[in-house]
Amino acid sequence: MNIMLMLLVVPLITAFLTMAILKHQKTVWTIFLAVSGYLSYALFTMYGKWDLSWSIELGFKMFGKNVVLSLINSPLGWFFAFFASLTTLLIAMFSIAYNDEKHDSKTAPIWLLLIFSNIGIFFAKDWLMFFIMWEAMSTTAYFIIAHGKEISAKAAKFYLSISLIGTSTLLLGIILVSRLSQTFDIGVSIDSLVKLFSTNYSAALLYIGLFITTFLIKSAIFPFYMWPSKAYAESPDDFTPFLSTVMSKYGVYGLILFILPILAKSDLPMFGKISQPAYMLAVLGAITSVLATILAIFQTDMKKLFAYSSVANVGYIVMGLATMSVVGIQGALFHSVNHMIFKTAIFLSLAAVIYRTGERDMHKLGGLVYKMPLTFLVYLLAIISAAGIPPLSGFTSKWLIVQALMAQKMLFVVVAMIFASTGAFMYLLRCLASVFLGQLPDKYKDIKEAPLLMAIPMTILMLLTLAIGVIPGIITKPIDAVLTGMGYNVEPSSWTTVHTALAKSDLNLTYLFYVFMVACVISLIMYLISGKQEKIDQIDNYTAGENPLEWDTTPDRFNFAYGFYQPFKQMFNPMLDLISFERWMSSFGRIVERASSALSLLYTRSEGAILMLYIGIAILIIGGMM
Amino acid sequence: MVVINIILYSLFAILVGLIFMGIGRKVSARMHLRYGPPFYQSILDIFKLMSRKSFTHNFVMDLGMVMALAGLLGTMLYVPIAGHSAFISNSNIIVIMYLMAIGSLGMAMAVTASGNPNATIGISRALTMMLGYEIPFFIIVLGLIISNNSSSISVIAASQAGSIWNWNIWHMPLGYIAMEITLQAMMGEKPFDAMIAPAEVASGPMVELSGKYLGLGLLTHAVSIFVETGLMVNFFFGGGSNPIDFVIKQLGIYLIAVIFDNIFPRYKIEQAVKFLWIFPTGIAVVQLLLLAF
Amino acid sequence: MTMSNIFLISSTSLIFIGLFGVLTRKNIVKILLSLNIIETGINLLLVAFGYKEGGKVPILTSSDSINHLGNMVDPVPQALVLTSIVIGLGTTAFALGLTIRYYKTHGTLNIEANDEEEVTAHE
Amino acid sequence: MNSVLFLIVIPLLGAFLALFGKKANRIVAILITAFTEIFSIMIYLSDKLPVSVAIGGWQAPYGINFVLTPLSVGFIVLINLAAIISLFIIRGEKEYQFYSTYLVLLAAANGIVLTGDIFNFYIFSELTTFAITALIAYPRNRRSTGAAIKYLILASTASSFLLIGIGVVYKTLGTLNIADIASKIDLLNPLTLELIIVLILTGIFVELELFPFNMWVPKAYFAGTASVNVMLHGMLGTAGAYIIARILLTMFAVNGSGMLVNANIANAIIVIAMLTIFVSEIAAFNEKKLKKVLAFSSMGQMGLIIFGFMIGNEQALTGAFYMVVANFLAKIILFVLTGEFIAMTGSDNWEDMKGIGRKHPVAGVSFVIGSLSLMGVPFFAGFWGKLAVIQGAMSGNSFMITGIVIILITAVVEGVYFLKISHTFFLKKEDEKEFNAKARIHSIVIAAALAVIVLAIGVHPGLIENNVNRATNEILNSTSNYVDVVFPGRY
Repeated sequence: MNIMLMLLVVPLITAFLTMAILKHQKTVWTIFLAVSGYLSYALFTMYGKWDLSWSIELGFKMFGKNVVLSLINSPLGWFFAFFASLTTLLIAMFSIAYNDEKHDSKTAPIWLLLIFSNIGIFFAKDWLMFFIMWEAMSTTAYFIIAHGKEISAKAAKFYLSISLIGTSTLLLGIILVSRLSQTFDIGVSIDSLVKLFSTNYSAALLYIGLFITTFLIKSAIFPFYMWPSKAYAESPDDFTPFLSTVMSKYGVYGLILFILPILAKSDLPMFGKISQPAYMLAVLGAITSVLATILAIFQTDMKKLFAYSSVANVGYIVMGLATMSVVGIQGALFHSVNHMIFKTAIFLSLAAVIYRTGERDMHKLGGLVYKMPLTFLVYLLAIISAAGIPPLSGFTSKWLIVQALMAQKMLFVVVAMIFASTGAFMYLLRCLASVFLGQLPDKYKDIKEAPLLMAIPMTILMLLTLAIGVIPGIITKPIDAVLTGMGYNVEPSSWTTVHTALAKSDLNLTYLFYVFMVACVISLIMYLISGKQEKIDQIDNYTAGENPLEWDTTPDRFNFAYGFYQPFKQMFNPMLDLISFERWMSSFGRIVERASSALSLLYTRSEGAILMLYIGIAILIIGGMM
Repeated sequence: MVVINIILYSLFAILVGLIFMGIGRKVSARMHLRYGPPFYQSILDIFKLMSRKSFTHNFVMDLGMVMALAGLLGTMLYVPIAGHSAFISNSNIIVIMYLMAIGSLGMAMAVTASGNPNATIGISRALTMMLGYEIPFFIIVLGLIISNNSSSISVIAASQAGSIWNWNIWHMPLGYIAMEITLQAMMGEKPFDAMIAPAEVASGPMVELSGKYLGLGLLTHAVSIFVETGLMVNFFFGGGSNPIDFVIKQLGIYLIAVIFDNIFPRYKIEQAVKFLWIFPTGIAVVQLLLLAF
Repeated sequence: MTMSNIFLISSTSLIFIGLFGVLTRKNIVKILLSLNIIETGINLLLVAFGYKEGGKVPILTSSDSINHLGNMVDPVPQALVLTSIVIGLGTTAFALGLTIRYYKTHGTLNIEANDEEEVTAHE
Repeated sequence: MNSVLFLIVIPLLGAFLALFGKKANRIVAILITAFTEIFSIMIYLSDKLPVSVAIGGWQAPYGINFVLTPLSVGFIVLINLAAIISLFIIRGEKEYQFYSTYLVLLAAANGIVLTGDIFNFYIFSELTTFAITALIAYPRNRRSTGAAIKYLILASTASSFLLIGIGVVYKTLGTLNIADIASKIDLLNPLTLELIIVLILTGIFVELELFPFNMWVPKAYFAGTASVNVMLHGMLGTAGAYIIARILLTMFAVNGSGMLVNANIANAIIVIAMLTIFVSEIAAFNEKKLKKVLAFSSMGQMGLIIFGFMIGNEQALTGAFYMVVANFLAKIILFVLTGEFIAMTGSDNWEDMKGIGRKHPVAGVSFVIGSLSLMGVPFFAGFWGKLAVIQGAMSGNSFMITGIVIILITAVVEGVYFLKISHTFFLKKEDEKEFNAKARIHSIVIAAALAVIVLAIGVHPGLIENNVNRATNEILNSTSNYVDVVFPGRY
């Protein structure tokens, strides 16, 4: 059997299978793990075999031909699909432990359907396949986010309405483009759009605008940055990493697949070194990163905080793509993988915290490092990576993107990037300080470390981010294949060094790691040779030995966590009020609801039935006379 | 060989940093019409602190302090000292910017682990301040990178070699002014010292540190002074022809900062950020536009 | 003004009177009356369509009648009218029956008694 | 082929007999419907189509004739399928009135589709009006009586327009045979033609549930029981779709194009279709009564179908026919399940229906499949129809392009409310109380079977491709095809 087909069939069949045995949760999730394992393995074996394909002809005619749905193994698709399935594999392991009686979300079958569409999106060769899988993905995601909870359903509704707008624009775009090229093939449509850019600039801009809108919506780029904070926060805790890391990449994938080749091949008006549409994209990415960072800083709910952080990170990726240069795209692809790894690690460690404590508000937690040291360590390394601090993986990709932006002289975009990544320290540390450090509340005195099955994937992720940080070649080698597949001329990248377009700016990361290690050893020696330390209780020091319980309060009340950046927030309040798209969206929703009620009332009372009949006749008569 | 180099460079930086601190204290004292401690007082302090018994709350404190010092040392190793470097590298500015963050992160982690609200408030202010000064700092750096088409400090320093008139301070005076203000914030000197503010948050991050932790903290501070002034020298003062020249230039820059520290009152944190985002940033943007177009 | 024009004018005015009645009346019985007026108008209109000035009955009374076919009135509209009258009767009867039930359930003949959806659910 | 008369006569006979029957009524009705269904399938599969059957031996245009084309018999098959399903899900109705009127409805619906005579068409449509009014009024409570009388008044007013239109047609063309009219329609002067079209369209648009004509729809669906809803949707609605194809695209068509003869009116109809889609989807968005939501959605789908038909090119027609089938199947699923759900919870409000999907997962998933098909999500039948209609509309004029935008905007609204409702069934039940009634297994089986068909067509649209192509080709050359059947050799 064709391996491409197997990739689709296996999750599909198991989805229906698991639906039948949904009551046996552990079995279901184990099957889920097995499927993701199989997918990862199959994808691993597919590397380099760029001629694999599969297609089916449907008995449905469009453009005078029968419609053909086809899949192809392209380096780009493989790149995303492989790392997505690897992430899924790790999450799946976590999910087995997570979905016990209390946290049972019963979403495994739907999730398998989502994985099925996930594979379809990444390997689609024609627009119809792409659209089918895209819509399947949007819809299944709705059901997982909502997962039978009322509060989640509300958030999912928000996701759904924005997501459906995206599918609508995608459908319109696909139909327009396929009419233009008289086929659904993606490669052909790129060429025909390039041609259209030379003849009818504004039409072509409209066409790719429709696609870009869809991709921006799915990746939550400005002006659609607000849905993740709701959807990520309310989805099942073990699904949030998938939502944040894999699903936010669909838009990125779409941009690389379709928009970048068009912008690269077309003759477009320039702004500085790059074309205007690309610059617009970069600006959108910049606004997203800045805005999402600011919003993340002010969140009190940790899942919301990292939802915004995800948005900001996808903003970096889009900025990297918009440079249209080898280094930028390399950085963007690299950051996609990095984001998958470190954000999965973060969300999994938070899920472990929620699993143990059942609490999502950061200020109600604290001091968990005493009880969950491994989780803390995973979280720590993940945020170091997320903050882009060497020698962990996140640094390399951010560095590449910054270098590419500077080489293309996109000055204000790169400032936005730095702003966002500096702001990242603020929110990352806020969560660290509030959740893991500080005073442990009394009610969490008895909680335990995360179970083994959760600890394993978390540890793997931690090691992965370190390994990639030290040896970037693990990722840059496959990226070479992707870039070559996209038609860029790239030299084979080295295992240790990353290159940039600027003069004398290459960076050897392994060396950097060694240097940092030596520095660590020096400082460790200084620590060791100095005097002894004594371990004392936290309150012993700053309350000068007094017991807060004697003043009718508990020590955890001293945690400074709620208004962590209050002065800073006051600076931004006017701006946040001004740009609250969320409020605009909900007021729009209310308008629709009111219109709906009014129309419904019209039908309920139906007094004017005859009058409406006459109005209809009038419309017909007037229409006929026009 | 490289390892020995690294150790020597580290010790050098620590030493220089500590002596600078001592000199700074002396200068401040003279400005206050006091006599002041001797210039090597900081070194003595270190020895005293390191040998004392100290209190810790959990392993995060130890980890954090070690990380902080290691991060700053690592950063220092990437800063070329008058063209010399512990090992062959391109001394990339972006690397330095991000490596410095390890120090902040380690320090932040260590002190928030203590659970003292004053320390946490201090950290929250410090990070806010960081966002404040990184923007003008990076815009200045960007100007340098654009004009040299390289993000390597060595290249930037080498481009100013030769006559004193090749120094960037003459080519981009606005950038220098912005950098001077920003540097004040980077070093946490007045008027930008809201995070340690002894009167409000009892010296903020340092409140719970004792003995060797405070010692490590002082060492970190010393190295950070070396790094920050070293960057300034490389950026605007030609990088120095030999290490002595380099250190003297550094000292000059540090003393300017100390003098400002002594004559200004303190900004509130949001005022500081606003100030940083308006004046130095504005000046730096003007400089950047002049360079780019 | 020929007869056929008189028929046309009177039938259209009947139809419009009926349409106006349906639109403006609130009482169901009055609405049904208006519907009947429309129907009468339509029937008249249909007959008028088949009307021929001085035409004969379309019945072959003798073998001679074959020669005067062109002079006969069109029989089809009359057949239509008959059917339409029957349907109209059916409508009216059925509607009046419903009206009785409406009065029982609503206690009024006003068509604007619109609170009927508040009763409990039925499958 | 005179036996085709059985399709009408036997139900009518049954309707008469049902007046005397007591307990056997339901069985008799099922047997009769099964007979008509099997008989129509046999006709559809036989190779005698298309054929014109003269009733009583008088040839058209003088006698009354039935025209059996693949299109009309295909619709008969669908209508009878809906009829038989509606009988299976009957819950409380036991009295003879119900079965009698039901059989009249069946005969009339079959008659509407089969007849080749416009006056007969009028009679049959009046007959369906009576029958459906009676069925709506059947529960005899406040709600159903009000809905019934309002529907009756509206429908009677509208049908009088239809009758006037028929009169004018006869006056000007001297014939009542649809084929005859179709072949002579070019002879009329434009003003008369417009008058005729407006009059006749007014008559049929009320049954087509198009926007300004459809004030009765939510009330009627809301008042009817589940089986009456299936009849309203599956029999009347499907017959309505046939009426568009036959009256608009055959009788009033430009020869050989499948387009309405008067382009202005065609645009006006597209505007009306767009209004219908827009108004109905918006109205459904905040509606709490599940039956009304489905009624609004029915209106919207009807708007979409007529939009597809009015575009008139092959692509759009194919899409419209796919949509007819998909809408037929999917909406029946929803109505069947809605009946069960309302009986189970004792509430019309979908917000009260929490926990049903957890108790009956098959029912819940079938409902989801039905909703997704109506939304036009891939893997479900509705998608192909929507895709083809939009694709077809792209080559149309600016009205049609606007239509696409409206369809896509309303698709968002539609998706939100449908998935919102579908998900509600999977929420946890708030109280531990048992449901009022048990869900009946056969209803769920019917829904699940239809859901499987929807899924199958969605995955492999080739399943019904031949049938749809037959219908499309017939409409594309509608006039000549149709006239050729009735008057061989006229074209």
